[in-house]
This record gives sequence, C-alpha cells and structure tokens, in this order.
Amino acid sequence: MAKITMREALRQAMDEEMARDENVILLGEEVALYNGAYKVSKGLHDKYGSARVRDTPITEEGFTGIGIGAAIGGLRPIVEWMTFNFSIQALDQVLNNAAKMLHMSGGQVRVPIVFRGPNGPAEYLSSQHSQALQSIYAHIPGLIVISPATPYDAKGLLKSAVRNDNPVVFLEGELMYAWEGEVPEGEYLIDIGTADIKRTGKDATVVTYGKPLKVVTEAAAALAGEGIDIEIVDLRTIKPLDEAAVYESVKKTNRCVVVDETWPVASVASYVGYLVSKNCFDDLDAPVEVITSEDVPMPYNHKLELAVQPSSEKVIRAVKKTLYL
Amino acid sequence: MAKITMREALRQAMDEEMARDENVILLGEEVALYNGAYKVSKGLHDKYGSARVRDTPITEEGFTGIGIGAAIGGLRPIVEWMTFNFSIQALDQVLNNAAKMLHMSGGQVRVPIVFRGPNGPAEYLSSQHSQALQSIYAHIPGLIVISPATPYDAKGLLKSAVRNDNPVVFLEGELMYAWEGEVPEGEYLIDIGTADIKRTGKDATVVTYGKPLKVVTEAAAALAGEGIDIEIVDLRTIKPLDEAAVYESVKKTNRCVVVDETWPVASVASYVGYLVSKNCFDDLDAPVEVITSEDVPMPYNHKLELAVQPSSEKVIRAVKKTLYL
Amino acid sequence: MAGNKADTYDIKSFKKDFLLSLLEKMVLIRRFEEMASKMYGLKKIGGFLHLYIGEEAVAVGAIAALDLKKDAVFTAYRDHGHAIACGSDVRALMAELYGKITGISRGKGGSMHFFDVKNHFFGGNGIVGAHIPVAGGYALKLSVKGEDGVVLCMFGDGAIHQGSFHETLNLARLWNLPVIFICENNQYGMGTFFKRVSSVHNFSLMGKSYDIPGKQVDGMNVLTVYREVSEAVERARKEKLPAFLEIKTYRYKGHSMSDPATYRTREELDAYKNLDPIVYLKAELIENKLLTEEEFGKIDGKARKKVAEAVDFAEKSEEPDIKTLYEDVIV
Amino acid sequence: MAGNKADTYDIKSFKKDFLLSLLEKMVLIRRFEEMASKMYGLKKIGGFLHLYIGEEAVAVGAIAALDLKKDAVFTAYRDHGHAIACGSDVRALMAELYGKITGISRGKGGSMHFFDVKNHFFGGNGIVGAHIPVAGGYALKLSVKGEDGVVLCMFGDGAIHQGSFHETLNLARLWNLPVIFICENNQYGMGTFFKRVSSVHNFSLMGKSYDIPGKQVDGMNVLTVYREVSEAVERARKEKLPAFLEIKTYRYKGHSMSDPATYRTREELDAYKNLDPIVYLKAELIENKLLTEEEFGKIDGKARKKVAEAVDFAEKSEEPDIKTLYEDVIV
Ligand SMILES: Cc1ncc(C[n+]2csc(CCOP(=O)(O)OP(=O)(O)O)c2C)c(N)n1
Ligand SMILES: Cc1ncc(C[n+]2csc(CCOP(=O)(O)OP(=O)(O)O)c2C)c(N)n1
Ligand SMILES: [Mg+2]
Ligand SMILES: [Mg+2]
Repeated sequence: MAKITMREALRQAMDEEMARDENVILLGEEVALYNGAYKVSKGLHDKYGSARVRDTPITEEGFTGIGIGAAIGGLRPIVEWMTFNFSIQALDQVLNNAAKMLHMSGGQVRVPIVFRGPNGPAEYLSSQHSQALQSIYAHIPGLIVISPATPYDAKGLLKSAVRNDNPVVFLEGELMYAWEGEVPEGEYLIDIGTADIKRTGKDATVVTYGKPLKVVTEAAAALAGEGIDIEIVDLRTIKPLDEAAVYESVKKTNRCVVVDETWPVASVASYVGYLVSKNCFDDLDAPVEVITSEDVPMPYNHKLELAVQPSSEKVIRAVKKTLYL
Repeated sequence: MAKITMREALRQAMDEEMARDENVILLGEEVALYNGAYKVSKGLHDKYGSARVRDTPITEEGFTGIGIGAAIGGLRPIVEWMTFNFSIQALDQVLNNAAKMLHMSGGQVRVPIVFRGPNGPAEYLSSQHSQALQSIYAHIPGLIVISPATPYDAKGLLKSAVRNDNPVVFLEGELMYAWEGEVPEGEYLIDIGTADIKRTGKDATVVTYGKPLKVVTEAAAALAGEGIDIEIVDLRTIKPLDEAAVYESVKKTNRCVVVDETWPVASVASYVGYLVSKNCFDDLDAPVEVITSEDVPMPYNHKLELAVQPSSEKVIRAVKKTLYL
Repeated sequence: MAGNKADTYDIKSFKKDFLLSLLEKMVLIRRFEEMASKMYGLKKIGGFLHLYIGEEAVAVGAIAALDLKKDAVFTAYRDHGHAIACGSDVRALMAELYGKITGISRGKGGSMHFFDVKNHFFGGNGIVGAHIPVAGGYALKLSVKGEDGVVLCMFGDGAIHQGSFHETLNLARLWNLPVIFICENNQYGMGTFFKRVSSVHNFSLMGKSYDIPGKQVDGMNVLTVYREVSEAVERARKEKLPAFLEIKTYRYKGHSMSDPATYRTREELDAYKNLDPIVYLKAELIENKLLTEEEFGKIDGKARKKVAEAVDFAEKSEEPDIKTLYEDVIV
Repeated sequence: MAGNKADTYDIKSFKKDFLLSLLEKMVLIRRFEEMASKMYGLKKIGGFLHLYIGEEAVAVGAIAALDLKKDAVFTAYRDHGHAIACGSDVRALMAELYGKITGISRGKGGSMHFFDVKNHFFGGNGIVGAHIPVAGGYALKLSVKGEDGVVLCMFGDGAIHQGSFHETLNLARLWNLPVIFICENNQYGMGTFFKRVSSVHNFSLMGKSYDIPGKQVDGMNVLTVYREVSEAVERARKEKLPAFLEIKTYRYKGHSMSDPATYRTREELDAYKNLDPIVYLKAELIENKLLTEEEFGKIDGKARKKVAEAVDFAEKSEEPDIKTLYEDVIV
C-alpha cells in the first residue's frame, strides 16, 4: 500500500466524492484559488471549477448557514472551517439549524452536510488558535461527530461522511496533516460509528481518538518494553459512540485509561470515563484514569503548551496507576 | 423570613449591586422599558436610568462583545441574554474573548462581567427554545459557571457574581422565575464554589443543581415514605466544582445518583459521574447512576417534552438501582 | 408608507379569480389565527403563539408572486400566514399547534416551526435572523444546479441588525443568488419600536452597502406587495440577482400571547386597523364590482368552516407515541 | 487611493519634533519586524508571525492622533506596529515573541496577542472581527462614565464582512459611542484580493447603512493618516460620535511567514514599495530641510540598536515556570 499524508488522504476523499456526485460542493475561506490554508483542497478548484469550489469571505456564521441551506435544497456541501477555533462563530447555525431541522420538521428536512477542518492544539499559537473543541459538538443531539487518527481512517470516514444524510462534524488534527500512513489505491468506505482496535493487548485498555493516538502508541511501545501489554481502542467516531467495542476490551483487561486532548470538564473523555465506570463496574480492578489537556487556555510558550497536553509520559503513568505500579 | 420568587430575588440582587456600585450596568434585549422579557429587571430602568440600563437590538454577538469591552474598561456589566438559547450566537465572544483575555494578556486584562438569563427546558417551545446549555459553558476554562436552585441561593450568588472579577455565566431556570423561597431581608453573599447539602441522608447521595432540585426533592419525600433516606448535594456552582462536598457525602452513603437536565454526552452530569466513580472508587457499592435529558432535540408535544427530562420517577428508579432494589 | 395607496397598480389588470384568491387566503389566515388564539385561551395550545393578524397582505401578496413548484419560502417563527399562503393544509397546521402526530411537523415543531416541504415552505425558524443565511443557501443550490427558482426570505425589523443579515447580503450579491430579502417591518421587535434600536430608520438603504437595490413597500395593500415582489422575483429569476424590500406593516396583537403590548397607544393601533388589508381589498373589489357583500360572506364562511374542521381534526388526532421522540434525531 | 499624495496637509504646519517622532516610530517598527522575521528564520520564534511591513504609516499616523492617557487602541493579530506606536517597550515585545516570562503578555500571548494596558493598548485579537464589538464596549465605558476618551478600532479588509462589524456600527451610532473604526485595507485577507469577497469595492460606503460618515484615506502617507484620524478623533471627542475610515495600504510580506504570496504580481508589490511610507516621509522631510541623510542614519541606527538590545533581552530572559500555566486562568 502507498504511504500518503493525512492531507492527501482527505483530499482524495473529497476528490473522489466530488467526481462521483455532482451535488458535492466545497465552501470555505481560501479553499479555491489558494488551495486551502492547509492545502487540503489542493487542485479541487482547478478540477471542479468555481461553481463547486468556492472561496468565501471571512463570515463563518454566514457561509455555514448558506451551506446548511444548500444542503436542505439537495446539495451535499462540505464546509471547510479554516480551523475549528473559528467555528464557534457559526455554532448557532450548527446547533439550532443543522442539528435540529430534521427533528423539528417532523422528518421533512434533511441536512446532508459535512463541516470539516483542523482542530486541536497547534504549536506556538496561544489560546484563540489552539483548542480542541469536539466536546462542544459531541454534546449536541442531531450531529454525527468524527475524528480520525490515521490517513486510512480519515479517507474512508470522510467519504462515508459525505454520503451520510446527517450533518457530520469532521475534526482533523491541525498538526496531523503531514503525518503519513498506508492507504490502499481505489475506493473504500469505513462505517461511521465503529471503533477500531489499533493494538491488541491484555493488561489495560486505552481508549482514545484523533491525534493523541500517537502518544498512546508511543506509550504502548515503551510499556511493552516493561512487559506491559496495552490494548488501544480508537473510537474514530465520537458520536454515535461504539460503546460495545470499549466495554468488550475493558471486560478483558479490567483497566481503562481514556486519553483525549480536550479540556476535562464536561468532555468526551469524562463521558467515556463515566460510561466505562458504570457499565464495567464489576470488571474494573482500578478506577478509570482520564488524561485530557489541562483546564486552562493554551499558552504561547512552547514548554508550557506541551505541558498542557497529553503526552506519552502521562499515558504511561496513568496506565501504571491502573495497574497499581 | 419573607417568601419571594426567584424573579424577585434576582431583581433584588441586581438592584442592590447597582445601588452599591455605579459601575454596574445592565444590557440586553427588552431589559429597560419592557422591564425584561421575564420581568427580572423590573423597575431598574426607572431607578437607574437609560445610561445604566440599556435595551439592545437583537444582536447577541454584538452586545455581548460590547459588554466585554465595557468590562475591560472598568465597568461591571451584567449582560442579560433573553434566553441562553440565543447565547450561542455570542459564544465566540465568551469563549475567545471573555474567557481568554486574562490569560493571553499575561494577567493584564480583567473581564468582570456577568452573563445571565433563563436556561433549560421550558414548556411547549420545541427544540430551539428549550435547551439546557450549561455543559458547553462549563467546558470552557476561564469562566465561572453558576446555576442556583432556590431564590436564596440565587440572590446571594448573583451578588457575589457581580463582585467577582472574572467572567461569570449565571444560568436561571426559565420555568423557575415564579417559584418561591425564603430570602432574608438585607444583604448577604454566598461564596462561589461551595455546594450546599439541601437534605441530609444516609442511604444514597443525589448530586444535582438548578431546576432539577425540585424533582429530586420530590423523589426524596417519596423515598422517605419507603424508608429510603437520601442526601441531596446541590452544587450551586458548576465551575469551579465543590468536589470535596460531593466526595464527603458519597463516602458516607456509598451510592450516588447525578441528576442534570442537560444532554448526556460530554455533560456536567457525566463529568461528575466520572469524578465520583474515580475518586470514590473504593467507597461505591454500586455504579453511579446519571439522569439527564434524553439525547434528542426537545419536541413541542408536552407529553414528549416531559418524557425527555429528568422526573421524580426517574430519580426514584435510579436511587433504588444504586440500592439494588 | 403603510397607507393602502393603490397608485402602484391598476386593479383591472388582474384577473378576478386571482384577486379573489388573495382575499380568500387573507381571510383564511385571519380566521385560522383567531381560532388558534381562542384555543390557546382554552389551553389546547401552549408555548409561544405569535399571531400575524394585520400583516396578512405581506405573506399573501409576496408568496402569490412565486411559482412554488420551483421557488421556496423561508421565514421566522411568526409563520402561520406564510404556511397558509404556501398552500399548507390548515388541518395539519392546527394539529401541529395541538402537538398531535398528524401535525405538519408531527407535533415536534409547534407554532414556531411549521414546515411543509411539499409546498416548498421551509419553516418556521425561532432564532432571530438565523434563517437568513439558510435561505441564501437554498438560492445557492438553485444557482449551482442552474435551476430557475427564486427564494423569498422574510424576517422582521428586529432581525435586520443581526450579523447574519449583513453576511448573507454580501454573499448573495457576490454570488448572484436569486433571493429576495423581505424585511416585514411591523415596527416592533417584541416591545421595542424599531427606531429605538436602529441607527437608520429607512431600512431600504441598507441594501446599498452590498450593491443590492432596496425599496420600501406599503404592506397593508396586498396588490402593492404582489406587484413589487413580482417585479423583484422576475428580475431575480432572469438576472440572477438578489433584491431587498422593506415592507411596512403592523401587528394588531401582542408579540406573543403573553404580551399585553402596553408599549404602544390605542390610537396607533386603531389607525392601522383602519388600514386593514382585508377590509381594504374587500372594499376595492366591491367598488370595482368584482365582489358583493354576499360573496364575501361566502368566502368568510368557507374559511370559518375550514378552520372549524381543522380544530375538529386536531382534537380527534392522536398524541404522538413516546417512542417518536427518538425518531428523526438522525436519519 | 494609496499614493502618498500630500495635498491634504501643509507640512509646515507640523512641529519638527513631531514629524521626526513619526519617522522614528515607523523606522522602529520596520526594524523590529525585520529582526523578528530573522529570528523566526532561526527558529527562536514559532507559530504565526504576521508582519506589518509596508503598513507602518497607518498605525503610526492614527495612533499619533490620540492622547493615550485617556484614549485606547484595539486591533487584530497583525499588532506589532500598533503596540510600538502606543509606546510599548520593544524589549518586552521581543521577549513575548520568544515566549519568555519577561514578555509583554508573560509569554502566553505571542505575536498575535500583544497587550500593554499601561499604554492603553488592548491587543492583539486573533479571531477576525471579534475585537470590533469589544472596542465598542470600551467606548461605552467612556460614555457611561462621561469620560473624554476615544477608541481606535483597527481591522482588516477581511474583517469587514463579519457580522460583528455591522452589529457594532449600528450600536455605536445608536449609543453615540466615541469610537473610530479603521479598516486597514491592505487589499488582501490572507490569499484573497479584497474585491473577490466583497460586493462593494469602496468600503467607506458601508458606514452609510448606520448613518456613520465614511472616508477613504491614503495609508502610505503618515501625515495624511494623521490628519484624517485627528479630525475624526476631535469630532468623536466633542460630538461623541463614531466615524469610519477605510485606510488603503499594502503589506509587503506574505500573510504570515508560511505564505509565499503567489497570489499577487511582483509588479504590484514593487509599485507599492515605490510608495514606501518611510522612504516617502524621509524624502519629504529632507526636501523641506527638516532632516539630513545623516540624521536619518542616526534614527535608523538608534532603532537598530533598540532592536538588538531587545533581542539580547529576550535571549537572556527566563522561560516561564510550568506552574505559570495555571496562573491567570481566573483572577
Ligand atoms: C437570536 C435571538 N434573540 C432573541 C430572541 C427572542 N425574540 C424572539 S422574537 C423577538 C423579536 C423579533 O422581532 P422582529 O424581528 O421584528 O419580528 P416580529 O416578531 O415583529 O415578527 C425576540 C427578541 C430570539 N428568538 N432569537
Ligand atoms: C473568524 C476567523 N476566521 C478565520 C480566521 C483565519 N484568518 C486569520 S487572518 C485572516 C485574513 C484576515 O485578513 P484581513 O482582515 O484583511 O487582515 P490582514 O491579515 O490583511 O491584516 C484569516 C482568514 C480567523 N483568524 N478568524
Ligand atoms: Mg417586528
Ligand atoms: Mg487585509
């Protein structure tokens, strides 16, 4: 299999879907002539033209709402937010329109749209430009929320997202675009709502998704060196959550650590932590440990910003804690 | 002590603080001439005039940002959102400006502001007008988040919020304004960040805050009739959370139910549920039960909307479950 | 501005059937809402009920200018008139107010969220200003697909200050979207007289910032509304350009059922009642021998009967099953 | 529009000291940013670095019109020039770029979030358009307290489409807030030429929708900027009214360090470099015998020295302690 970057995997997904279905369009700041602020849409404007690939003014609320209206009309828009940091200006459109239309119209109005872009801690960008905002989206009924950790998953899931008839929030790690992974030639889809066991192991389960898979994988290697064998459950889809996959693993290992780069309070991580605590109550030999970013705005200083985030050291410590080591 | 309504308690708090400190101003839609959409600001415009009590156009982002700027300048604005449903249009201002200014300016810029208004399920209003949004605010570092359950707490906490030098999000139950409770004459303050034991009991702990205290209290009475004696911990402040008070209670009762009217995923409830599961791991005789609203947009039909929310029956069932009854 | 002046059209240029259909629609809306108000008093209906009484000429005149096989309508929560003008079945609308499973939105939307996709009526939005970009997006779909339709986007004087208005107008002009923005200026946003919250008092100016032509229109005369909107629609259809109309009107009732509307005078209200769009059209038709009192009585009787049947239908309909609350969360 | 034309002022009407101080500030900004760019290349600085080179006349001319004991300045992330024009210590600014604890924002803000409250400089905002209402709010404070100050709110051509702009202008006019809105039109928002995303090309029109006077100003001439902003400031101070200026300028560098700026031509860039605001003021001063080449050399030398000292200071400063990340989250 060819090794390609996350950026290229996402680009392929959009390219293939745009080729397959002329209702797929792409909207966002700098997506057309500039080929995307992070170059994810490279070449799409050249190939599909300016009716289907559109640069917007800097008006997140406006162009997000326009995407929603176009979806209601039968297009299948992909709205690129230059980063999720800016998506909060459009949150009312997502929460009160995209997520609710189907329900409040009694099933009449479908909103087949994908909101995607880079999310999560970046580097040297301070607090307004370096935040992982998936917990806010995961909280909202009516949305599907996806956060892939590998180019393979990213491609297969983005293609499924574009074909899904619901509003899908698709979060890409801002620092992951250049990361590489194996992706087969030709078309494939990955089911939304299915977790993936990225490593099998017997001593403890680590549940994660998105960018932190990297530090978890590093921790797994280090722990293996010490004879500790962890199982890694990559959620891939945050909502709906593949609870069965998580519980199955925890029932086997009897220990669980959740790793997530959002803030801790009212987070995806604490939700998973709670679910496991409750549903594996009799199986757990130790409290579930949760590692998130610290509950602070992100500082600019690099040493501080690294200290804010999950790291392999923190994962190792947490796994050992569940093993009373 | 006099029995007054929640509405009156909140009004008194604002009135007293405006009388005490001329830097306190009130901004929002219909707060002045109309005396507030829910009449919470009744009489304040007459008393303090149109420089300090201002009707705004329907521009949540704009007037929220203006409140933040005024706070930076040294005023202590109270921004009334007609309801929290509309606050999401202003969320970027709260998340990226109010909550971060102090940190990203290295401590130079303080934002002493209160964002307040009705929140949570109402009646017959469908999904855009009937949502409990505190989990989104609680997720954000840099904010204080308060949700009182009684007129007494509301008054003392709102006064403390106005005097606090941080941005405070203050959530009032939309259906609670006419609810009554005892409030002493004269001034008092309640510390932000302290929970209150609303009922002592030994068999199970129920953690809640805001409007659901009512159904929990009803459940307590019904359970008492069956010889089950629950302790009710009212968080009052959601962020920072009084973890010690919660753990102390659970260490005594060994059972815990969390009741919260938000949606379940990435919620305040699941966060508390996780914290208790972890920090009272050895004390818990049963899994922590969490009751939230169902993970759906609120329907208009009354029977359905009641079914969506926490009820005393649901609380009773959950308490019994923790007691294996 | 609002004043029934009929100098913008020659009534003889319209077909009689068409004129009567406008009258029928306005009467049906009026009777529907009077009944809804009554049923609200009887607690058959709960929550917010925002009545359109007094403003009927706006929705009826504007929507008459459309071809709903290809065009589409978006509005805010004061949406009964628009749904009826689009041709929705009043039985399903009344059932929606009752929260029944036979309601147009299956009892999930209520008064603020009438949706009738089959008639190209896309709601019914409760967040002030938030449907403006959505309407623009529907027009984008028309544009991308090269279709011939246009979109009407109606919103209140209170909504015009929202950023979404400004963002959408810029994009609509930039992308040549066939959308007619209609500010239904009934002069109050809740308890607030529009001049108290606006730095300009002639909204039609505001299109200029986006190179979109603007015009003020008398909203108490259904034919004036029809004429002006028709013109804008034809231009939008041909030239693929947005337009902006400020249609001046008035609501007779409070903002919603709980509002006593003490912020305005009896005299002001009475002055507008003297301009009642139904009374005016009726008089004009009689004057031009296109209608008799007796015929009007029949139209009114038919409307009353339809509304009574709608109540009957709503009363007899089933409550939704509890399990339906989990339906239509996601497809 | 941008063209250095000096027909709006008579250079003799300015004091020499004042003219030299403008030149000094522009030179200091230029040298500071050249050094920052160099240090970025050496990886001493990370993240986004948005250079103001070419635009110095705007911040320097505009802020010179203020009395920073009572007035205040708000801007976006391209904020180095504004901080220096407000009088910030370049050592603390450079240390901030290095992320050191001695930085103006204690190493927490970086390039985009310079704050210097002592000098009434309120940042440094990274969300496009989001500081516009905040600046309006500061003016509200001045108004409520009956104080004499005015606020300058600077933002880019990319920000003008944001709803926050529209919402704030309406409120500023309605409430008579003393705030001068300045669109620094450097003609590109990231890779986008401003005409590609705007339905109008003369932004100064856009104030009209809010009854706020607007004007286009040549931003390559610091004295023109100073004159026009001074007038607006005086009016705002006396009449308590907002104003809106579109100041036309150009950025020589890419949007940030990672942008090769291939969306514009070499010729276009060179044409603007020919209008360089420093070169122009220098020539005008020399022509009017207010400056010699040698004196200019000294000014430049002083600026270079200050910047070198700033680098030295930043290099020698401490990293913040890990525990500081929990500080200033809440008071
Ligand atoms: C964003 C938002 N803010 C506030 C409200 C509360 N609200 C509902 S209707 C209304 C007044 C709107 O007035 P207008 O746009 O003139 O419409 P009208 O009711 O006159 O038809 C307000 C403030 C809301 N629904 N949405
Ligand atoms: C709300 C928001 N959307 C997008 C961005 C990303 N972004 C940063 S700067 C920029 C261009 C802004 O251009 P302009 O306002 O002209 O300012 P300039 O950079 O030219 O000074 C964009 C799109 C952002 N920071 N905030
Ligand atoms: Mg109105
Ligand atoms: Mg620019």
